Amino acid sequence: MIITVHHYLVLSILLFTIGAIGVVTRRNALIIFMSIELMLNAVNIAFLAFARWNLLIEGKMIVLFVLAVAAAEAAVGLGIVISIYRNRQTVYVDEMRLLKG
Amino acid sequence: MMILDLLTALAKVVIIFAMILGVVPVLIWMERKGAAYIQDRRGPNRASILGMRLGGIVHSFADALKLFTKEEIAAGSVSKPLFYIAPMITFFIAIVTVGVVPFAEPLRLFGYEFNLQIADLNAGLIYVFAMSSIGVYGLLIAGWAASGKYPLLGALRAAAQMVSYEVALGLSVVAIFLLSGSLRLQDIVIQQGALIWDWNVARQPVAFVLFMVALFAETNRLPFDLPEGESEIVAGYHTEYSSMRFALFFMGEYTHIIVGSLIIATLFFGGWQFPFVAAELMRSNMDGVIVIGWPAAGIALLMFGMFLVSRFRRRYRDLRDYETLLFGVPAMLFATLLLIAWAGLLTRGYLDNIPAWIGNAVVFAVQLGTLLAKALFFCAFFIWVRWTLPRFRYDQLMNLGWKVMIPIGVANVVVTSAVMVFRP
Amino acid sequence: MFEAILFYSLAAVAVISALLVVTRVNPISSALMLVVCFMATAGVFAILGAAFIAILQILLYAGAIMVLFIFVIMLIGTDPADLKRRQMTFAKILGAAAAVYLAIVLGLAAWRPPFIAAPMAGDAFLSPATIGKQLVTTYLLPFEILSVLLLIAIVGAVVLAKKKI
Amino acid sequence: MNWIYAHLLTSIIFLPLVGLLVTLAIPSRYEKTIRVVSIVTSSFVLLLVGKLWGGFAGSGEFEFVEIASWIPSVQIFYRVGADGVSLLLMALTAFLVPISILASWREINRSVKAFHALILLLETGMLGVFASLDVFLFYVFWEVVLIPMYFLIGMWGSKDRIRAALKFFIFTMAGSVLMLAAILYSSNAAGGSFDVVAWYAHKFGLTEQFLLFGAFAVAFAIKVPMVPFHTWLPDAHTEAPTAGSVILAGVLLKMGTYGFYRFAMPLFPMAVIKFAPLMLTLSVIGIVYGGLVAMVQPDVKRLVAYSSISHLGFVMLGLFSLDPQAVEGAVLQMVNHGISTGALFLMVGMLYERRHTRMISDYGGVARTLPVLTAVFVLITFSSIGLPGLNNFVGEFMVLLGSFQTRTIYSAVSISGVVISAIYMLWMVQRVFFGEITNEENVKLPDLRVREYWVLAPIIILVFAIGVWPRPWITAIERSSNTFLGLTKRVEIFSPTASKGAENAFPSFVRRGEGR
Amino acid sequence: MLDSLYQLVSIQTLAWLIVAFPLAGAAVNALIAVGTAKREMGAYRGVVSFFGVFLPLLAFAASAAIFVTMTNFEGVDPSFITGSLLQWAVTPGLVVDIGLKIDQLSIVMALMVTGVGTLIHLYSVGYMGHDEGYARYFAELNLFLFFMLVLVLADNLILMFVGWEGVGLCSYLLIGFWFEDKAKARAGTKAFVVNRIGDGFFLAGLFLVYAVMASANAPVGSGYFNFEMMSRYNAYFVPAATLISLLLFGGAIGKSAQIPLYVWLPDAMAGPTPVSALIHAATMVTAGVYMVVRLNFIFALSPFALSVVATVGAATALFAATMGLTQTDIKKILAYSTISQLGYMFMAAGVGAFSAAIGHLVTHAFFKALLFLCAGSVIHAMSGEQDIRNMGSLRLRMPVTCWTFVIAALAIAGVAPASGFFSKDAILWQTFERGQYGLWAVGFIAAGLTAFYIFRAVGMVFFGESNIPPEKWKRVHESPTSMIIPLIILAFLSLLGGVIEVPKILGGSDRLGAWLSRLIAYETAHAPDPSMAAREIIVMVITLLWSIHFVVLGWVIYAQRREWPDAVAKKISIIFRLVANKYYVDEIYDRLIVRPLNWVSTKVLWQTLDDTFIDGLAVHGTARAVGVWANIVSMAETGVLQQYLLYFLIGAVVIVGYLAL
Repeated sequence: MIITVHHYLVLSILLFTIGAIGVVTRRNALIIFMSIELMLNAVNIAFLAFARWNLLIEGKMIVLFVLAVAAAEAAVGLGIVISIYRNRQTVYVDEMRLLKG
Repeated sequence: MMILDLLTALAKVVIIFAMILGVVPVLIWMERKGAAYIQDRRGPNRASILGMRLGGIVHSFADALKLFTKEEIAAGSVSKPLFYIAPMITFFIAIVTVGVVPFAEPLRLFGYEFNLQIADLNAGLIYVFAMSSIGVYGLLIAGWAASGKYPLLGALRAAAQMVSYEVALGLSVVAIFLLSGSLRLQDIVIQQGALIWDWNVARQPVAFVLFMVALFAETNRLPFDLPEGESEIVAGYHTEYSSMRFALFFMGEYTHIIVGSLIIATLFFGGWQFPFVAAELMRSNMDGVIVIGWPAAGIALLMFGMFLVSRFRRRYRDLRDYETLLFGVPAMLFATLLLIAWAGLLTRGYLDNIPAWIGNAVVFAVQLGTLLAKALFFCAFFIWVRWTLPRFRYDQLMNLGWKVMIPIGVANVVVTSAVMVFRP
Repeated sequence: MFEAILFYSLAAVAVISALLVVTRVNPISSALMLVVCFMATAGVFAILGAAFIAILQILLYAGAIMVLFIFVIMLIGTDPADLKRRQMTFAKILGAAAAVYLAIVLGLAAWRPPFIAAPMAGDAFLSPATIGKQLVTTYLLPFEILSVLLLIAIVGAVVLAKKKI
Repeated sequence: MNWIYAHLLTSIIFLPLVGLLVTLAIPSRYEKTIRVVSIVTSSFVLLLVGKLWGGFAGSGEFEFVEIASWIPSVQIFYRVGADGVSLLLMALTAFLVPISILASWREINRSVKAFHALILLLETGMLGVFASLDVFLFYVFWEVVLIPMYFLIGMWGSKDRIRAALKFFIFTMAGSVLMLAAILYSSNAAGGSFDVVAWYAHKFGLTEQFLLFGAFAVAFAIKVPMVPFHTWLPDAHTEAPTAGSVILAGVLLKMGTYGFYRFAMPLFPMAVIKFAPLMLTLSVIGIVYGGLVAMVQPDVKRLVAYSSISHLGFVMLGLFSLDPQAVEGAVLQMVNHGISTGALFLMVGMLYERRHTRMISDYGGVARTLPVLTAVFVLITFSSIGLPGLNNFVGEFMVLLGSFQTRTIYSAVSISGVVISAIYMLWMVQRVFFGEITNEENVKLPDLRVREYWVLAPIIILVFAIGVWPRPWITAIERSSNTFLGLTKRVEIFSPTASKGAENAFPSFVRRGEGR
Repeated sequence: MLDSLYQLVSIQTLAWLIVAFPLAGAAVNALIAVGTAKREMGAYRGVVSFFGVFLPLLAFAASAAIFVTMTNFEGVDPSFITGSLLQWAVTPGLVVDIGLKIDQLSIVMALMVTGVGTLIHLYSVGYMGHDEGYARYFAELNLFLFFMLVLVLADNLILMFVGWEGVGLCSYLLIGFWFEDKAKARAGTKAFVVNRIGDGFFLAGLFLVYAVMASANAPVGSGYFNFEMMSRYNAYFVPAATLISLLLFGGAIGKSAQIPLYVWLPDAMAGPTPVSALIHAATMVTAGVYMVVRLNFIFALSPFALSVVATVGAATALFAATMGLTQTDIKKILAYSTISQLGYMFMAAGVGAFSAAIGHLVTHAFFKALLFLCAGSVIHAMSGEQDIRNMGSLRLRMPVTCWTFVIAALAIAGVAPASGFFSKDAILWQTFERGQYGLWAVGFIAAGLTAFYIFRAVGMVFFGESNIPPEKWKRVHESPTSMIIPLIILAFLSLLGGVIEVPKILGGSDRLGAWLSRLIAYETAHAPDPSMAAREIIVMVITLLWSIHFVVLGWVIYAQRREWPDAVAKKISIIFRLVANKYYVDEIYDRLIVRPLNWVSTKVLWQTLDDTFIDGLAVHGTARAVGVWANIVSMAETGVLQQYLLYFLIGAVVIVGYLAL
């Protein structure tokens, strides 16, 4: 039973969907962040799978950049969550309605 | 063919882990002995097996025995699963880092190559760096699981400290692979060569200091002792732990020290490179090496035995007094045996055409020996530092980490790269 | 054969831990589950021949980001009372259903017949040296932009976290 | 100096910019020096334009052409050149700017530096518009003019200035956006280049011509302003400061007609044939409608604004009747309107400076206290009505005469415009200047100061000069308007106007014998 | 003496001088006016009056010199054209050169204009003596003379048009001379606007002339508007002749105050009396007649146009005469009489008797100027009183004014020896002779009415008992000499003026007809046939008796029996009130034209169309629409993060779903 690129794609889709569900359903901002990290990881898997099957270095490069961006995003995101928590004592997304249109 | 590989891999793992776990009690002994001598007292000498105190080493076995037999206490509010996993993680992370350390050049016996390095990753250095960054989890989870104030504080302090010093560690590591041009530790060692002034410590003194300090922080050794901080937060993260789990923490810490020293040795002190005698040189004139090496070892052993015997005194009037004799005399006997054998072989001319595999084996042994010697030296250094420097205050810790170490690290990287570019 | 086993085990670990991340009530446990998931994905990366990326993944995600998360969770503290309050509004269900539908469609699209094994990977592909070289030649611009991005992130985080500026 | 002579046009266009930089350099509290600098720069520009006129050979083609590559990748070149019409309009600009600066000597005392900087920037924009041969460059200058004008109205206007400035800006901007689309389309249709001469040579397709002409026409119609798009003008004028009004009326409106003259009509001759009746009806409506509405305006400036709609209706009538006299008359009328309406605005400004109101009802019997101003005002009123012997008559007469030959009905109706203009101007003069002094503020108004003499004197001289001896002005236009007509009438199929090829065919309805 | 003059200056430059002198006078006086705008006149008054009077005198002398030289040219056509001073507008199709044409007609007009002008200038020295706008008055009067001479002497239509409008301008300035008074200023504007309407038609006529000349492919270089060229190419004018002449006649109506556009003349009396005398009696108003006579070769081409001119003339004559009957303001009476006399001239021109029209024009200038000046001196004496009802028996205090007024009245009434008799009779006879009996009848009645209303004025003002309040009666005195001299000269002219036109039948040689015969092509084609001689005598006698009858009637009623007219008025009160209010023509115009025009342009054009539709709807409407739409869209922004993500996800699903299908 040989492993093909599709296995990896399916794995990536699965992880991505779980992440998406997490993002949509959960109310806690941190959980949402984690789900987003999960989705990013799923994407990385897909990238590397394609990179591996087409022997292209570009896949790896992009994954590198995704990692960096994820790190930056996490840092700033957590900063925001902390400051919101400090002002509103809540981390639940549906209680943060300040920016209503 | 697959099975052979599997077996060799297994063998390597077993040998190296055995070595490490073997050294841990010695280290505990050295710690206690060292601390004692620094504080001008004798150190452990009570525990004895059949009157043999072995200079106090038996004491560490006693400790181990104590810890294993103690009762496992877990507080009520503790979240059980995390509480159990935490010590395992710390110990596991500490042990796993050694997989990348190259103990010696690959040994070629009977056409089959045996490399005493578990995983020759081509990104070895980053692996070390990665493992050190995961090390934090153990402490974090331990602190959190204990769900008390002190453990939580300990955990937070540990996390903050580890994260900030990790950056400094990384930067110093960057300076090194700028020079060596490769991340494989084996390459780094080979590239350092035998001559001392080629070693990285000479070429990258700043990186060495940075790495050293960062490593202290990683292992939570004394100057950076805040997570445990006995005087303030009652043993920090592992206050709630008892017996076996505590032992795991304890062993994890010491393994981390040993592996840390091994890595310092490989990165900065030329790993298994015997100072001034390159491996090729040794292999090529193997006969000379043996001709000189063999008697030297014999004489050393002889001298050690005589030293032991001379220390014989009848103070306790029981078995313990005879310990020195018990070891000293056989040492002297064996030494003389060695010397006689050497003389005989030499006269019969067997030594002038030594078969290759012996050469290799001897070189292998020498390299392994040099590496272990260097590692032990650094362990001593750890211990020495532990019992001399006072603990940092938290803000001092942070300032040192962020405002001193990192800028110096960056500067170092910049300078090295500049130098490399303008004076290839 | 060996590789298949490894892949399936790691995939299983990843998916299960992902599910746990999403379903666990206590943020700490979901954070730890996420670390496990990252480890598993790192393993998958290693299988895919990207050793350097795998280690980086461990270093970055597990080592740095998750530490931050746990740090923040510990700071914020999980108040057991509102852990229990979980209600499913219609919008959330709709969202979940949409996500599932998306997964199915993509999955079907991905699972197309030409199943071919992975081609032999040359050493150039595997070693981090090529990544390094690429990073500084063809991808110099994104690399520089990335550094600026990270700087901004640092400054942002500092500003956000400071109490009074 | 010989560099300037060699690149005369460029130096003329960018000299105000130099002045601008100098004014910016001077710290803003030296108001006097700033004013002097801007006056000196603009009058020096006038001198240079004089030199330009001197060296102008009056040939049909563009003269003083200068080409320099600007954005070679997209084939956009800095192409500048002048023919008779642009020369005249540049002269008008160079003439009006120093006068308007001089006129706003006392009126503008808030942020003087910004004011003079904007005026000079405006002058560069205007000169650039009239001299640029590269359509893209034309568009750039077209936009450059917009911004300073917006600020002039926005910052120094009277109470409702923001709305008016905004309306002016958005109106013109909407038009120019359409034009930009057309420019881009036709540039790649004409092989990528933006050179107007190349465009003239290029044969545009039939539907292409209609659409492109439509786009250009809307943009320029807004600027002219032709009737449906004119509502911005009265607001802009009532709110603009004197200098702003003078330049707005004097030059900015001419950019619309110049646009038709240079781009919209010669480029798309077939479209001109098709749209001529529409444009002519609009201009005739403009004449009559502008006049009638002007009659009932309570505010002097709005009255003069509507009058300029009516006067420019004449210009458009002249342009679109495609008759040599009419076109030359139209071009001359552009200049005349600039002079007489500019003068009217100046004097209304002077009245405003004294009484701070523009409502006609507030005035009455002012002639007693301001005899000299009244005299000049009456003179300029008669010039703008088109009294023979003064400047507007020449233009109006030629336009009506020429358009009578080719488009008789339109011309006949436009004659009523002449009568209506007499009605509203004289009625306004009578209500403002003559009659008893109704309210007491009018009693003690100071008469014209020396500075104001210097503002009005050149205009009065010019009014008589053109009125009595228009020949030098017409010879300048003659050949370039012939080339314009040559371009606009190059149609393959038979066009209703050019019957026996005679330059000015006999008006159809008169030839009773031959039957229409 | 003349040839010594010609050594000094050629006849062309002399012609230019006629025009140059008044211009110089105007310029000097204007400078003085501006100079002393605020300060007291003082010494300048003398300088102004010197230039004001002396320069027109010089112009008169120059034109007299030219006239004399022309008279002793036997047989050869003495008319000549001065070279063009400058080419006004040279475009390929339009060559207009500014030059003067001195021929029989224009020299007669020039003589009349400068002669009467000088006298009136002399008169106004006295009349306007104490007015502070003295310099400005003389500047404008001289400017008027300049423009009138340009009009009369122009050698092409464009230059004539320049003069035409220039004269309109000066009449505007002079009528509104005392601009402080709102009514006077409004009268000035009204005059100019009505003239301008007439000019509109004139312009249209001009363009048609241009069209005709262009199509007649006359050599491009030559002046299309030149009278010479036009007369040479008048064959081409045949198709458009009617329209051109009607349009030009429209211009004439505007300028010479005929039926539809006469309303401005009565209001023009607001100006100072010498102005009315000069402009609204002698010169400007006659410009229309001059133009018609000058272009007689075009009018002749279309009999229809001529009949229109004649009928309009006759109608105006009768209409104005009736209105003259009921006027109480002395100047208004004279205004209406001018309108009716102009009607006569146009009737004459209409029937083809162009020389008779000119004849009447000249004589009318003399006695109408005299009438106005006498009225002026009466008003001057009565310190501004213009209503004849509170005047009377002024003959005691102002004998010269009275008798000169009577002589002028006799002339206008057409009593035997006075010039009016000959010129009016010539017109009536020519009309009768050419078979226009209807017109003759109208003319005949109008002549009677004229006699009646003029002597009504004589009776009310000079004879009968005086109803002047005592304190004013004390100050009534004869006008100063500077005003008396022109009256006396004009009185002579009114009496002897007829000599130029004594018809052949009475042994005269009809000098004027002969003099103008070369120009009037039409008349030569229509030689008087001898058989009609007897009838002419009878007609002449009947008209004479008819006029004398009305003279006596008028004088008797208004001198002695003042109560009769009131009685008559009461009986036919409706008609009387109708006529007294000038048939409400002004009110009708106001109601029919001015007010609706105002209403349309305010309500319809400005408020509704401009403000609400274009501005409100199109411009601000779109702005508001954008605002409304923006609010609607912002509703979707709830602030809840999850919903945004939901939208995002649904979007993704839709796209993927679409792609997957």
